[in-house]
Amino acid sequence: MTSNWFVNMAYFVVAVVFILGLKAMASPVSARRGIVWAGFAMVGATVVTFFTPGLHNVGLMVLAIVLGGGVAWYSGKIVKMTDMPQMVAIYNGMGGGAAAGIAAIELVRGVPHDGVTSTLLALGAIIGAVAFSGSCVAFAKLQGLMTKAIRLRAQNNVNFFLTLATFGVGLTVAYADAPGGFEIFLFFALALALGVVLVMPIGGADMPVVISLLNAFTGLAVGFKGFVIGNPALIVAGIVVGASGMLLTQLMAKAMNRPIKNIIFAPLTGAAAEGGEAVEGTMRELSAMDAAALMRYGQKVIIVPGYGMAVAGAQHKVWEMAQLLEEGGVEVAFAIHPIAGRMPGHMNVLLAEAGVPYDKIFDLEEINADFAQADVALVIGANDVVNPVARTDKSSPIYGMPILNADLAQNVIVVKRGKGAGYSGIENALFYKDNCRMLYGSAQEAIGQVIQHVKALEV
Amino acid sequence: MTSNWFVNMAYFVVAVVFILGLKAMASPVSARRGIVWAGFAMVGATVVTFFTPGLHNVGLMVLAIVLGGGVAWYSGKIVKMTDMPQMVAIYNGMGGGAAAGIAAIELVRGVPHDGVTSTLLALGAIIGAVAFSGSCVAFAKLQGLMTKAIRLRAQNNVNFFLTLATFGVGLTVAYADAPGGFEIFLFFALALALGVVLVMPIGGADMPVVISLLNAFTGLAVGFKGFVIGNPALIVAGIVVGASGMLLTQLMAKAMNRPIKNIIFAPLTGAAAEGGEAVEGTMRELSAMDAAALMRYGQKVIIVPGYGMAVAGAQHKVWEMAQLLEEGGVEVAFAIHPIAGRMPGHMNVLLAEAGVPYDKIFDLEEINADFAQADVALVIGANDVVNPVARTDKSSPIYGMPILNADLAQNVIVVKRGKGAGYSGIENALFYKDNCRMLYGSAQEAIGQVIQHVKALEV
Amino acid sequence: MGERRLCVVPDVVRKYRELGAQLLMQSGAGVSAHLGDDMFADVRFAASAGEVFAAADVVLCVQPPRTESIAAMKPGSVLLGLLQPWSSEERVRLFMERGITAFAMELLPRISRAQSMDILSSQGAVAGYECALIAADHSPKFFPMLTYAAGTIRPAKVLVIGAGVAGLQAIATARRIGAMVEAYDVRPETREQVESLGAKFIDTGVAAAGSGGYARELTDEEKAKQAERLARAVAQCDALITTAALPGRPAPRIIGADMIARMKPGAVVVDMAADTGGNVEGTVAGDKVWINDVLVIGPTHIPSRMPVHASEMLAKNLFNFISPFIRDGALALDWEDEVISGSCLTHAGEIRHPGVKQALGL
Amino acid sequence: MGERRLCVVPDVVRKYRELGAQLLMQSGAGVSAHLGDDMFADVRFAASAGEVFAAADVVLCVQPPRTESIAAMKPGSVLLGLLQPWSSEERVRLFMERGITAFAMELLPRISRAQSMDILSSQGAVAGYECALIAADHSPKFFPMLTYAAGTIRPAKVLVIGAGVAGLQAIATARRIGAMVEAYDVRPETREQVESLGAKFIDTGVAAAGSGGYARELTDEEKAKQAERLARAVAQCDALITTAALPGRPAPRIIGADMIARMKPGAVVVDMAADTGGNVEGTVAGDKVWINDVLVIGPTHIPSRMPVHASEMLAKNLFNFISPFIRDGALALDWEDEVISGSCLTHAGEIRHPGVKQALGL
Amino acid sequence: MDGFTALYIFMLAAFTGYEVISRVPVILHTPLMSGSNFVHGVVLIGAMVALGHADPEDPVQLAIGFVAVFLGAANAAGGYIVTERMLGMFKAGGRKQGGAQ
Amino acid sequence: MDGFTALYIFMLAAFTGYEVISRVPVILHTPLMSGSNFVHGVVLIGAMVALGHADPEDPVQLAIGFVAVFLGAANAAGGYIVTERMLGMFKAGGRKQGGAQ
Ligand SMILES: NC(=O)c1ccc[n+]([C@@H]2O[C@H](COP(=O)([O-])OP(=O)(O)OC[C@H]3O[C@@H](n4cnc5c(N)ncnc54)[C@H](OP(=O)(O)O)[C@@H]3O)[C@@H](O)[C@H]2O)c1
Ligand SMILES: NC(=O)c1ccc[n+]([C@@H]2O[C@H](COP(=O)([O-])OP(=O)(O)OC[C@H]3O[C@@H](n4cnc5c(N)ncnc54)[C@H](OP(=O)(O)O)[C@@H]3O)[C@@H](O)[C@H]2O)c1
Ligand SMILES: NC(=O)c1ccc[n+]([C@@H]2O[C@H](COP(=O)([O-])OP(=O)(O)OC[C@H]3O[C@@H](n4cnc5c(N)ncnc54)[C@H](O)[C@@H]3O)[C@@H](O)[C@H]2O)c1
Ligand SMILES: NC(=O)c1ccc[n+]([C@@H]2O[C@H](COP(=O)([O-])OP(=O)(O)OC[C@H]3O[C@@H](n4cnc5c(N)ncnc54)[C@H](O)[C@@H]3O)[C@@H](O)[C@H]2O)c1
Repeated sequence: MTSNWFVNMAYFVVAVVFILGLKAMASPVSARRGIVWAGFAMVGATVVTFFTPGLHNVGLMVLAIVLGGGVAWYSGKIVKMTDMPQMVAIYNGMGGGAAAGIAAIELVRGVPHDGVTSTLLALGAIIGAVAFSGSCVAFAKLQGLMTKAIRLRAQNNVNFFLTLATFGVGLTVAYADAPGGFEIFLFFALALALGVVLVMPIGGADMPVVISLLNAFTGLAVGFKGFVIGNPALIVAGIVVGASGMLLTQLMAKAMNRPIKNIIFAPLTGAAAEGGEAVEGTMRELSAMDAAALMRYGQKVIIVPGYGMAVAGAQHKVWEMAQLLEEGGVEVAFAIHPIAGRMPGHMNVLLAEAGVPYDKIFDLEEINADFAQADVALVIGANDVVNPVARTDKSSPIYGMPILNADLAQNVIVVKRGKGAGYSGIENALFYKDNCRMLYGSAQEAIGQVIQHVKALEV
Repeated sequence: MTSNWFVNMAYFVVAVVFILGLKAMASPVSARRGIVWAGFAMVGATVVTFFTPGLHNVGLMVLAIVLGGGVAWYSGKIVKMTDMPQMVAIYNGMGGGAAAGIAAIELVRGVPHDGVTSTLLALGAIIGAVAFSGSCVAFAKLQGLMTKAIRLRAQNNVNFFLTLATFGVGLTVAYADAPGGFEIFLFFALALALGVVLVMPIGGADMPVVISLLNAFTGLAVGFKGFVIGNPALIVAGIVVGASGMLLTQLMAKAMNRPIKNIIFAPLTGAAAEGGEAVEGTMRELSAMDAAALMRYGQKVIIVPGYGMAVAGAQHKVWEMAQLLEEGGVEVAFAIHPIAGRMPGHMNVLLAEAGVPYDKIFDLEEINADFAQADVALVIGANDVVNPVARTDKSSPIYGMPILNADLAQNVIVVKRGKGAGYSGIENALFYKDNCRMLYGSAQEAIGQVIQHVKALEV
Repeated sequence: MGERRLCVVPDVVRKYRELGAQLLMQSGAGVSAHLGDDMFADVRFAASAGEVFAAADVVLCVQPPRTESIAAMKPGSVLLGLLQPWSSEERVRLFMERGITAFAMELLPRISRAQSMDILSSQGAVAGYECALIAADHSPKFFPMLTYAAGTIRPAKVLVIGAGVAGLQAIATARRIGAMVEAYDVRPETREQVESLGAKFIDTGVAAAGSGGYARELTDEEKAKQAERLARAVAQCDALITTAALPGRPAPRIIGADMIARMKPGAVVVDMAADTGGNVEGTVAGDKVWINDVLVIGPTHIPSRMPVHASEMLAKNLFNFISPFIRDGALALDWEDEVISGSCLTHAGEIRHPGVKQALGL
Repeated sequence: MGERRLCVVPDVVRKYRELGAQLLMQSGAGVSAHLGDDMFADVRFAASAGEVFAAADVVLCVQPPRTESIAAMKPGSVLLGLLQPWSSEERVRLFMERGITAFAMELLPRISRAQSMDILSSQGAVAGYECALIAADHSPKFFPMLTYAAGTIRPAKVLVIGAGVAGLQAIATARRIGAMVEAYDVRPETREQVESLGAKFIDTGVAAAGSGGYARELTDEEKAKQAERLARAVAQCDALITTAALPGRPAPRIIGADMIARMKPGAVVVDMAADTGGNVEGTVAGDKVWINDVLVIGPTHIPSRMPVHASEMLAKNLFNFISPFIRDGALALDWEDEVISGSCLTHAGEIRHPGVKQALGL
Repeated sequence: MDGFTALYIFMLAAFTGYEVISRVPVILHTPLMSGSNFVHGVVLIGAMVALGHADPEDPVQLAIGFVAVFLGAANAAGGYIVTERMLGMFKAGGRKQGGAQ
Repeated sequence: MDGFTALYIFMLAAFTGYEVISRVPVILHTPLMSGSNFVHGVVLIGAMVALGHADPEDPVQLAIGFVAVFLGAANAAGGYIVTERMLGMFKAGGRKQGGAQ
């Protein structure tokens, strides 16, 4: 541990700023600010490190920083927004690699450590290496370089024994006074293989969760390395990231309705054969929170009420939600299909009851062209009136009926209780479209939840 | 620092449980659980401490614990609910006293410390002693033993010099290798006097905030003592309480609409002569959060709408709030005064528009007897129709008019924009009653905020 | 359709009985309000009205009694009801001659305490509601917005003139049915009241607040300004409901023939003031007339269209007025009471209300 | 009051013109719907109806034409409107004889796509709304709850029987005005629909879903059970609106004299089925009758009470039906189309609708 | 424990304390104050250690130690019972079925 | 730093990490993941220290050190730019005046 007071104090400040930055990033209002703060802290930490007493190889160091930073900066800058997740994966992997690298140097240099530190050294090395190779696999999958989820025969056994071997060799190496080059190499080879083997069988749809998990791992590895080299800034930043990463992983898995254990272990047990690879043409769910965020950060939302809204008596809630969105600057309109509900004017009666002003209510002809410009079409308990089958399928009983073009909106959110069909009893092609997500629940409750989340987004 | 692994591990667990307990106590749903957990942890910590190697004076120790614990337990058990705040104050003071006592022993024993530790020792001693004497004063005030806010002449100067002297003597003593008995005594006498002098001029109405502040101080003192004697459990518990106590103090001051600096410094500068002593017969405000809590944890709420609700068009929000309360198990009724609003049936039209079912709407004769059983009467933009002057003041233009007995409810919350009078243009005696609080704001917004807070109370 | 209301209802009869009062009623008087004699307990029935007038110490009525009836009353007896104090000098003279203590509920002071006795208010509410229904029923259009399989019908525009008790009720009712409502009144404080019901207030720049909650008459200049702005609103609306009134005077003429001429074909006008001369040029009291393609309805006896509830309200108002002074079946008026003294038309052979005295030149 | 609707409105005329059709109209035909001849652009006016019938290839009508008019039609021409296919064997024979292609909109298949052509639905909505207004207007009570200075008036109870298109609209309208509404229908799926409008459904334990969205006739036993439970609800209500109908048959008799006898004095009954025999015993079509102290109203031509919007809806329905087959001003019917074939009454001298054929015994 | 480690612990504990209660409803202000008052009653163990290491021969040390333990125990016991009673009053009302129309 | 102190720091840091993000909206999941990915890029300074203390004569140590610093720098730089871009897209819509009726 360097004893330079100035450097240490700087590290302390950096740690504090990291925590504040993360906190800021957890709220939409301050998120931008958060990353900028953290960025300054990082630059500061890097610069300050050069003042560490007794630092050698400064030239090489600068070169590595310039090269590594430059490559990453450039690639991060040019990548398409849609390819972001794999970039996060690969950068995360690099962090893990760095942590593993630090361990490797310590091992190669044969610095003596006490028991706890040795254990942490080995753990950090393993976790870092796993994060590295795992992230690389994740990157490859998302980038489309590796399209299938590959399961080894006897995957379970392979995993088990590989894990055992890695830890065994790792601890041996760490506790050894002067570990041999081969042992060290073997150790890292094993750890890297473990990462590959673990991530390989997981499907692309679950990748974000896996990346988040690996990210938390890297955090832990960094934290452990901090203990090993006695740098509290690393400890704090690493562990904070580790803990928040674990929580985040859980939250993400919950938001995607995929319990973590299914993601990690399903491929192992082979229970869920689909493996999470997004099957085209299934109905996909979303949470009330996501629905709220989609709408709250959209420019224009068109609400399509149907008979289900009437059944649920949700009109007051719907209008409340609409008002909240409007207060947030979102443009909201109601699109009433001529035959929505079960009597002429059914929706009018309800919306009037809720107090929706007439100038927000549009009929099919007035609004149908606007769907293409809408960020979200929120379909509440409507079914037949937004069924694109009416446009295409001559054999359908609703063929030829004009429908609301909800399917042309960027995102479609459908609120309904379950798989119930509409009045005409036919399947709705809209629900299977790529841009459509289901928010299950009786409209009254579902919209109630959305309202809560919309409110949570206001600060 | 004791090197006993078992004791240390136990302390670690205790610290974790304390944090979890505090976290639990911050939510109505889990608060009970939280204190019970913390209680177990405390018992555990106490028992484990007996296993500290090299402990002397165990008999005396047990005696002190039994006596101190017994007296406090008994007094805490028999005290009236309304006297709780002063009990919190006095127990807190005792904690501060204990911290000061630890410091005193260290000083008397003359244990040598390095610079940082010495400083912390002195700081902890001062803060602990201030918390002790300050809490005693707070107790005396709340208990009614000391009824007036006493300001010294030249209070500012006294405070300033006393503070200076205390710190001066304290640091001298702490840094001295073997401080003399008199210096030590002087030091504590000064610190105790400081606490008295600081709290003395503060009025009774502000006491809860002051107690909270002293509580946070005690936490810090305990934390500092933890550093001095090298006990991380004390450090963590103390600092966590210190930090959360500071935040809590701020929150409380905000909820009471009294900025902290006014509370602490107003008496010093003499700016606010009223000193916060609650003047009988003023209008008192309350926050939307308090309004929400009062209603949410009540059994029965009667809503009295008036012309102001109509002006604000708040009927939908009001009904939404009522529904939320009902979901929480609160009984809600609407009381309509025959001449509320500006036309016969004005309130009926609006409530019907909002969808309030008829069976929740009662007229004066039906409901007037129920107010006495209501926890809260929520008066929304009504004025003349709840003015008790109609019962008593023969000269009033509304004398003899039957009014809604909102004033008989346990708590009355009045939502209005400001000091505006009603149709008849006269002052409303209700607003000055002891059980009445004003929630200022246009009804639409004010109730909107209440709704948010009611929701926050659900978990 | 004539008067169908009754000045007592069974519930109120019970309350009078509790105070020890004896009740005498003309047999069959309640039939038009769906109140058969059998529904009244503890009431003596008289075969003719004359019998009632001759026997009673206190006479409750809805409309002013006919001359013969007044002549039949006991001297010194008390008469209570809507006596139309401004309309007939002869009747007032008769009251004075017979020494009748007459309380005209139209004269009731408009103070908060007296609101429970205020027949003008309660019957105004009934009338406002009814007029909105009449308008909706006669309109050849839907009031509410309605999206049906082949298109959308936009909500009707209803314009209410005069936002007193009746006007506000008409606004509320039309809004309930689904119309877009605009309203206008000369008293500026009505703006907020109109808006509190979700309707739009038309600003003409003319303000005319009078005393006691009533409006004052407008100057010619003001009338022209008002007319200008109103004409535009009238031309756009699908239904027009007028409720403007001035106490003790003929209703102000607000809608001229020229405005009607500019209305849409099929528009409906309901003139609530038809009884007192009409706010609309061309109204025929008690009849519907087509002016061009606009239907102008001049309903009279409007509260009588809803006799059950109108009677109930009226009966309670009268009871609230007189009951504080009934003790053990005897009447003991307190002339200090501002409500009693304020609404007294004649007492002990004198006219007591200065306004009426001056207006009738007595 | 007779028929006041028109089968085209200016907007729709414009659309026909865009399709290249030429329009011929009897002069003054729209007056009763507030549509003067001058409001129609690009339309030729004929002095008499006969001239129109004689000249047209496609005749649009609201009600079935009189015998002379049918006789005047060109052989092979197309007739389109509410032709009351079940009511007159003679008329149908005449269609066949003259080789007229007659589309009776009553026969329109009730499929989703055809809803925009469904005159029964659109006019049902009008009728339901109107019946609720009639009930409110004639009731001697307030519909909504109303707290006034001297007390509180409880909301009226309205009972709606038959929750089809018209019934639901009546429910919605009565609820809007402020009444507490109960409703009843034999089709079980209407429970949810009734409740979706905030009304209460009366469960009698009788279910009678028929085909095509219509109801079937009930057995005697079912009728008794239904009557039992209904009688109780009827006795409690302040207003009763009946809308029950059976396609091609007289309306079911649901409310017997005994039920009426148990109703409250002053209650109002609006029998929307008066035209086809009435759901209520004692209804007189086109008149109001007092049965005891209950007012039974049997309105006819209900949509004609609101001719402007009723005509607009009807005109759009007809246009939506026929327009897909008008190309460059010429008619080319697609007999494959289930809507066309399903609603055809007669074509090329033959009766095309099996149900009608059987019912009329042709 | 060196100064920087202490600083880190201090900083992290402060963060934790702050975050843990940052969303407390007003109705819990007083109970939470009381609860945290109880938590710093852990000073008791500090006092115990201090008394335990006091010179058994020195009455001054013993007296101060005794008082410190006494006060610490009172803080803990009294803090607990008071908090418990406050929170005991506090019951989350049972949920009923809500419904709009 | 002894084991217990480490444990306390670990525990407190974990609490802090957990609490600090416990109420994150779904829409921020990915940006926050990316942001925390950036934060552990601080491993860079660890790598720098490791390389700085590597034996300048031992090419293996130098190579590993170089790679570690390279990777650490890439983690930090890439993590930052990616997060920044994600959050740049993210703007809180301006508040308009709302109104009920
Ligand atoms: N307007 C008219 O005059 C009229 C008359 C008769 C028939 N129709 C027919 O009715 C249909 C109207 O279309 P529409 O889109 O309004 O309705 P729809 O097609 O009948 O669909 C209603 C949907 O609402 C959902 N739902 C039911 N209760 C719900 C609740 N409590 N919360 C949330 N969702 C609920 C149902 O799915 P879940 O069960 O999964 O929740 C169902 O898919 C058309 O087919 C039309 O032909 C109209
Ligand atoms: N019912 C009738 O038929 C009728 C007819 C005529 C007159 N009146 C008279 O009207 C009165 C009715 O009594 P009331 O209690 O209903 O009303 P009120 O006595 O007139 O009081 C209304 C109160 O609402 C407040 N307010 C106004 N706008 C508000 C807003 N946007 N948000 C929140 N508060 C608002 C006002 O205070 P701030 O300005 O401080 O906000 C005012 O004190 C009686 O005096 C009665 O005699 C009744
Ligand atoms: N405080 C009380 O006890 C009490 C009781 C009842 C009524 N009031 C008040 O008195 C007011 C009037 O009562 P009312 O309804 O019996 O009045 P009203 O029947 O005499 O008049 C009806 C309305 O017509 C309006 N009007 C008159 N001339 C007009 C013109 N030229 N153009 C447009 N409008 C015109 C009046 O302003 C009034 O609002 C009510 O609004 C109410 O606020 C008060
Ligand atoms: N899918 C479509 O395109 C479409 C179009 C229009 C209507 N519909 C459906 O058809 C249904 C019926 O339409 P309608 O209103 O024209 O029907 P209708 O006018 O023929 O009958 C009115 C109502 O009376 C009811 N009824 C019959 N006998 C009864 C009895 N003995 N007691 C009580 N009620 C009785 C019927 O069930 C019906 O609901 C509508 O509710 C609607 O859902 C569907």
